[in-house]
Amino acid sequence: MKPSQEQELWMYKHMLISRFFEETIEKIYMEGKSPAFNMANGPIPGEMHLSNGQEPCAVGVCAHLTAEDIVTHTHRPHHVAIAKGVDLKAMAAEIFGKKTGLSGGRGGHMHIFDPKVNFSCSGIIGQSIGPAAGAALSRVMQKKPGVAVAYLGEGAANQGAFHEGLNLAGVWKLPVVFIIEDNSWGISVSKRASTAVERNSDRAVAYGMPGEFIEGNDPIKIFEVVGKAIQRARDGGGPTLIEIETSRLAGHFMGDGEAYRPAGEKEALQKIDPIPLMQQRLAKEYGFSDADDAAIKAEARAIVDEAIQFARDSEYPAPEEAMEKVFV
Amino acid sequence: MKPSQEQELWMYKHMLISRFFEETIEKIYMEGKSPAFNMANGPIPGEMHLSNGQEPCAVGVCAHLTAEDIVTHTHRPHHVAIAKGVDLKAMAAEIFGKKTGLSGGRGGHMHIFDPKVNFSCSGIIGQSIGPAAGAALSRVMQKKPGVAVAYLGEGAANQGAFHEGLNLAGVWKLPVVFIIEDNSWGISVSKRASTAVERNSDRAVAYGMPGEFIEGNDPIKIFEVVGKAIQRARDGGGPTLIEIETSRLAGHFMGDGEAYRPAGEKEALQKIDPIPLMQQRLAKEYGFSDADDAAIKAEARAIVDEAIQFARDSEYPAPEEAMEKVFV
Amino acid sequence: MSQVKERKLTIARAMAEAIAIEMRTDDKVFVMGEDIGELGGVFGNTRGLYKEFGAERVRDTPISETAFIGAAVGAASDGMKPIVELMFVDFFGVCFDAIYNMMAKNTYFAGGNVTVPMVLMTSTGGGYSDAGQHSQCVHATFAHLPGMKVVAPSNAYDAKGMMIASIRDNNPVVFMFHKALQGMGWLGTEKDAIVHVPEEAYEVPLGKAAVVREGTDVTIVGITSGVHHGLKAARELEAQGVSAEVVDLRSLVPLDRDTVIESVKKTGRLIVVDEDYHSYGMTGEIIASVVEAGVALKAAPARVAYPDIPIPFTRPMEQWALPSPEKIVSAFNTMKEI
Amino acid sequence: MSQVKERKLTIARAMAEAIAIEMRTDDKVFVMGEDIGELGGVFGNTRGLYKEFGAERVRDTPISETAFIGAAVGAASDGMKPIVELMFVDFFGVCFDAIYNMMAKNTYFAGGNVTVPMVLMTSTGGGYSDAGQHSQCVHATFAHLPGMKVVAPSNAYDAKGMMIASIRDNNPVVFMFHKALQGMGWLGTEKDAIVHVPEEAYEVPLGKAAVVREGTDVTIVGITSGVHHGLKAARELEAQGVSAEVVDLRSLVPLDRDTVIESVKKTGRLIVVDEDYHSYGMTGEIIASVVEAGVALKAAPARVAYPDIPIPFTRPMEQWALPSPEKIVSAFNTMKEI
Ligand SMILES: Cc1ncc(C[n+]2csc(CCOP(=O)(O)OP(=O)(O)O)c2C)c(N)n1
Ligand SMILES: Cc1ncc(C[n+]2csc(CCOP(=O)(O)OP(=O)(O)O)c2C)c(N)n1
Ligand SMILES: [Mg+2]
Ligand SMILES: [Mg+2]
Repeated sequence: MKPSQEQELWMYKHMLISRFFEETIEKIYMEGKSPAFNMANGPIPGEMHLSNGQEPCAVGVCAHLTAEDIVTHTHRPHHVAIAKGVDLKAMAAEIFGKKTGLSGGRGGHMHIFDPKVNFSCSGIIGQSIGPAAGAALSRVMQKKPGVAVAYLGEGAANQGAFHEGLNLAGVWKLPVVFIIEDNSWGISVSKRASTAVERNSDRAVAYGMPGEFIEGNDPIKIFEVVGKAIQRARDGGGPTLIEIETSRLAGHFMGDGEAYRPAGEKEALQKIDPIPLMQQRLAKEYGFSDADDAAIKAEARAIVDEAIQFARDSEYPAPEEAMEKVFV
Repeated sequence: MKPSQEQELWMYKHMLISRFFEETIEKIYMEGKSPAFNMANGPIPGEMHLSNGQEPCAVGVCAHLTAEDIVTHTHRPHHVAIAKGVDLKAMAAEIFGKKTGLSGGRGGHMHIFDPKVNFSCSGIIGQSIGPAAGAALSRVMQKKPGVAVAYLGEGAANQGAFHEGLNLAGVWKLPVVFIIEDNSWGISVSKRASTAVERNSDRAVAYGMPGEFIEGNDPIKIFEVVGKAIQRARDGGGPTLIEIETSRLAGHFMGDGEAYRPAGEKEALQKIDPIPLMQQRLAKEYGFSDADDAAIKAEARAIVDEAIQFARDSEYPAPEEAMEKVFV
Repeated sequence: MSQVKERKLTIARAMAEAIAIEMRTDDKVFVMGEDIGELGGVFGNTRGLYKEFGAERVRDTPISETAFIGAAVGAASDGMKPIVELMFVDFFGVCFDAIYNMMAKNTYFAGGNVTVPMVLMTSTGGGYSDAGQHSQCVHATFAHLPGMKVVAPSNAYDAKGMMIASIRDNNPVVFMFHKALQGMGWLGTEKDAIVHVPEEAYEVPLGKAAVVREGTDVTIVGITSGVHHGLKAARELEAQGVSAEVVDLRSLVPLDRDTVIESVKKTGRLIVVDEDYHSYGMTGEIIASVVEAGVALKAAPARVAYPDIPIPFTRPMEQWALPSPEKIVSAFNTMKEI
Repeated sequence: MSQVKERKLTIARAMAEAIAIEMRTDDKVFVMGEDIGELGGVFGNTRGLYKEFGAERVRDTPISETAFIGAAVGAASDGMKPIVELMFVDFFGVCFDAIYNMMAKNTYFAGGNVTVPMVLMTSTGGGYSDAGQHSQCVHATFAHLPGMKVVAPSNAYDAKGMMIASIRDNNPVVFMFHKALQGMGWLGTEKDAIVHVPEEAYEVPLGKAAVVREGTDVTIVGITSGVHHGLKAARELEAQGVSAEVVDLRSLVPLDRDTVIESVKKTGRLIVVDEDYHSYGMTGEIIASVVEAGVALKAAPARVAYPDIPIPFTRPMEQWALPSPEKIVSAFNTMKEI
């Protein structure tokens, strides 16, 4: 199952939107945070986990999904939210804590909920899993179409919720696909130091489901392998566990000194940044020209700029609105 | 690694002690509970989980252990406590809630703690695992001998604590052996209905450790397979996961109507009751006579009777002692 | 209500009946939990459902509370109305994140755009020597954390009406039922919890306390078992010539402070009863709520709660530690007048 | 104490120093947790330990809180003295059983024959827009459940002395440190928490509150951030001619009710401040403890606590919801005299 040219362009474009979005957020995040770095300050306060480098995991999977499919994510959700079609203006405004944000500023960057496209996340490690299984169950019970995709980091694969959720999905043969974004780090702790197996996909046997490891942070390979898993889920063939080798090009969160990272690791990863690689592929495969590239980049940048401008221009909610939406 | 005759006799004797203990507890438990069955009444109030049928899991493992080794168990702990050498008088008194009990009556049947032989348990599913891993770690750090054995039911193998604990033991190569007593039921829910794999031992690959399944509820096979695992742990070779096919001859707890059990299942299991099978084996292997059997049974029964008598004769603690031992 | 014919039910049966009624009229409602299927729930509150609705809508789960409660959150947000059972509330520690950080907060995180209409039912309480990991109430542990309603009936009428109201509520509701009130003989039975229950569907509103006995000299506030201790104490106090008012909170969140305050304004005295632990619990909250409202008191308020100790197994210790009518009477008799 | 030379430390450094001192003298002491090794802890409280003691005694763990806290229970019962870190207290929901049903109760279940000498350290608090799953205090959630000591320092001197006392305690101790007091610039820093800390080992006893400012008109009771709000409010009140006494609880369990009661006996007025949620929390407990003791009050007690809402991300909402000196002053000024 190869992606069409259109699909590849869609993937590239969404990788670009995500990357530009993160680069922009990165800059704005630092506003008001120098000379002294204090998370509480600036237009975007709080923790900030960027997804630079992990875009292939977003687009290779979401290329197969429509709005009705369910995606649950983690504390590092922007790239996948973008690929899933979350309203970027409302998401940007949410990250700025504005009234026009997805939740009116209550959730922030770790709590992106957009029911229009069935996207949600949790800041607690492993908690993308149970809700995805439950949404998948809901579709089966309601006899409605739609699969669920739960993303998690490789660090989360050592959390109890992983085991319980995958077993439940396995026993009930739910239409859900589990995607591990293996960026090899859980904050400062390496996969090797925390995980008793080389590949989390090997853990699939423990749940009676197929497991796949995808090397190389390659959107096309991801598209192919995940496509089959999603089709199987749609066809009633049950869940799949997929681990994708990817890379965290930035720190765990902004402000992370990353002294724990082996010398040269980041530089080596920069060299295999999936975005230029995708551009080269498009050029080779479809004769995608520099002009084409400039055009798609301009388009992506305009989308990001518009969203950021919307966020900047929006008003803050009234403080007392904090009391609303606890119960509905 | 075959058991010696002496070891086989030790195993048989402790299976008998356990079985007689449970049969006696079963009777006494019903005192004061008829005509109306009310758990709160009688000399042994509260829940009562009997281990009849699971004796091979106790003796086949504990035959390899000394008092300095650590065992953690579950809500169904009597057989293993007995094989591990927990003071039977103090344990019986505990189950009666007497002052002479292991904890002076504070813990009861689900909370058997005997630090003299490093035995403990928890009534929460899966919570035998972390403490065993930690005790194993403690021995490594203190450079003291001793392995840890964590028991759990097959139902517990779907609890998050299982996954986390086994991964931790795997990453740190701890001297711990995980023993699943697979009696195929978690209260009324069958293993098949709750577990995405046929054999939990297959889950060992997820933790980089060897996994073994032992069929037939056979103390000798258990002795052999577990012996190797314990030796490997003692030798610094890391953890092992072992699932033992066993049988729950009684209800989940006393008072369980067991309507959920397929017709004939219990009768079939009675036919392969490991205790007469062991007796036959001893007869065949060592010419163990009916007189020998009567003697060993009398010995076992005397031990149980003495413990029960001690429990009966002991005094209740003063009510206000409830306030003591919260902090020490 | 006009009673056509007395139809006394246990809380267990009232709960099962309420669930069945809602399952018949709303195909989004389903039940998940351990042993809630063929077995009918360890405490009987799903009895009959499996037979009527089948394994698809009455789902036995693995012993994986984090997974199935998390799944309920996901299903509820996708249009379903799950009722999940946490067999003993004591087990909340293995799955509380799914409860308090997701079930309770997702609606807020989504600015109200996502709802989580689910019921988490769970058993509480001791008294039958089930020891320290199977006898707790932990009312305050749930009620302290925002985003979930927390209710707990003391009789079968309320149980049915509150269960129906809980299922129909658009918010997550924790429905706590006390084992000793459940009407399961094997747990001992509080007979006063077995009352007339109408056959039809009705709601008892969540967040409204009930004055279950009127009086003028002292207000006794309780929930579940505490209400029954309070009522018994009130009868004993009556023999002493003391008129006690008894308030059944019924709901910890929302908390009906007004009803309690009105009552204490009238009586001037307050005793709060709780089988949950003493410190940082419901008793402290009720007393603080009354005094911060500036209610004039005739005596220092008192509490009869579980001491701050793990629940002991042995009968003498456990019975000694539990709240009781005698302790309430004695609290009244030793009240410091001010 | 006579100060030879001022040596101001942050709470983070004071904690790391205390741990290092104990690790040097007692080889049973070790540290486990996420990112507590080379990184030195996300909040800096294990900085330097990895370098001095190595990976064996300063162990980075997988993201498996149930496993490593359970392991700490097992190790502690086997003669070790583990210090484990739960990175944010908000994560307790994934591992609370190991904490409240094992760590806290095993000693009791064993009739005192097993000890669990471990420290669980964990960060609390918000104020820097980390939203609803990374800003909570949940003081009462821990303090409500029996069998564990629960302490929380407001300054570096106490932090060191209480950490040493916690490590040496034969019981499990939950050591809560508030992020905004930690002295990490990136979290904003409460400067008053950075105080002189003697180099040598010393203990600050667990379970003793401190009167950190004397006064005669009102008692302000707080813990961690609440103490600093209280002290600032006291300075503002002084400008109004009001003399406020400020009590730093320091320990939630054991709770030093006597010190609070003595203070309120003197002042006749009580304001309790808590960054934890309002209902069923510390504020209610303190107020109830004072009034049930029959202390004569000049005004109805008041509380300044976090409202019963998930913690919002956006700065305007979060800052509005947090306790503050202004809210305390205003609580005083609107107190209902009785
Ligand atoms: C239960 C829980 N434990 C710890 C954390 C703190 N934490 C946040 S992100 C993170 C690392 C996660 O690693 P991984 O799953 O690989 O995701 P990545 O950050 O690499 O995307 C940790 C430990 C948390 N949020 N939840
Ligand atoms: C976390 C948790 N969930 C549920 C229970 C209730 N419970 C007690 S025993 C049991 C069944 C356990 O099955 P298994 O692990 O196979 O052990 P067995 O009873 O067969 O010995 C259950 C669900 C519990 N004690 N703890
Ligand atoms: Mg990672
Ligand atoms: Mg079983």
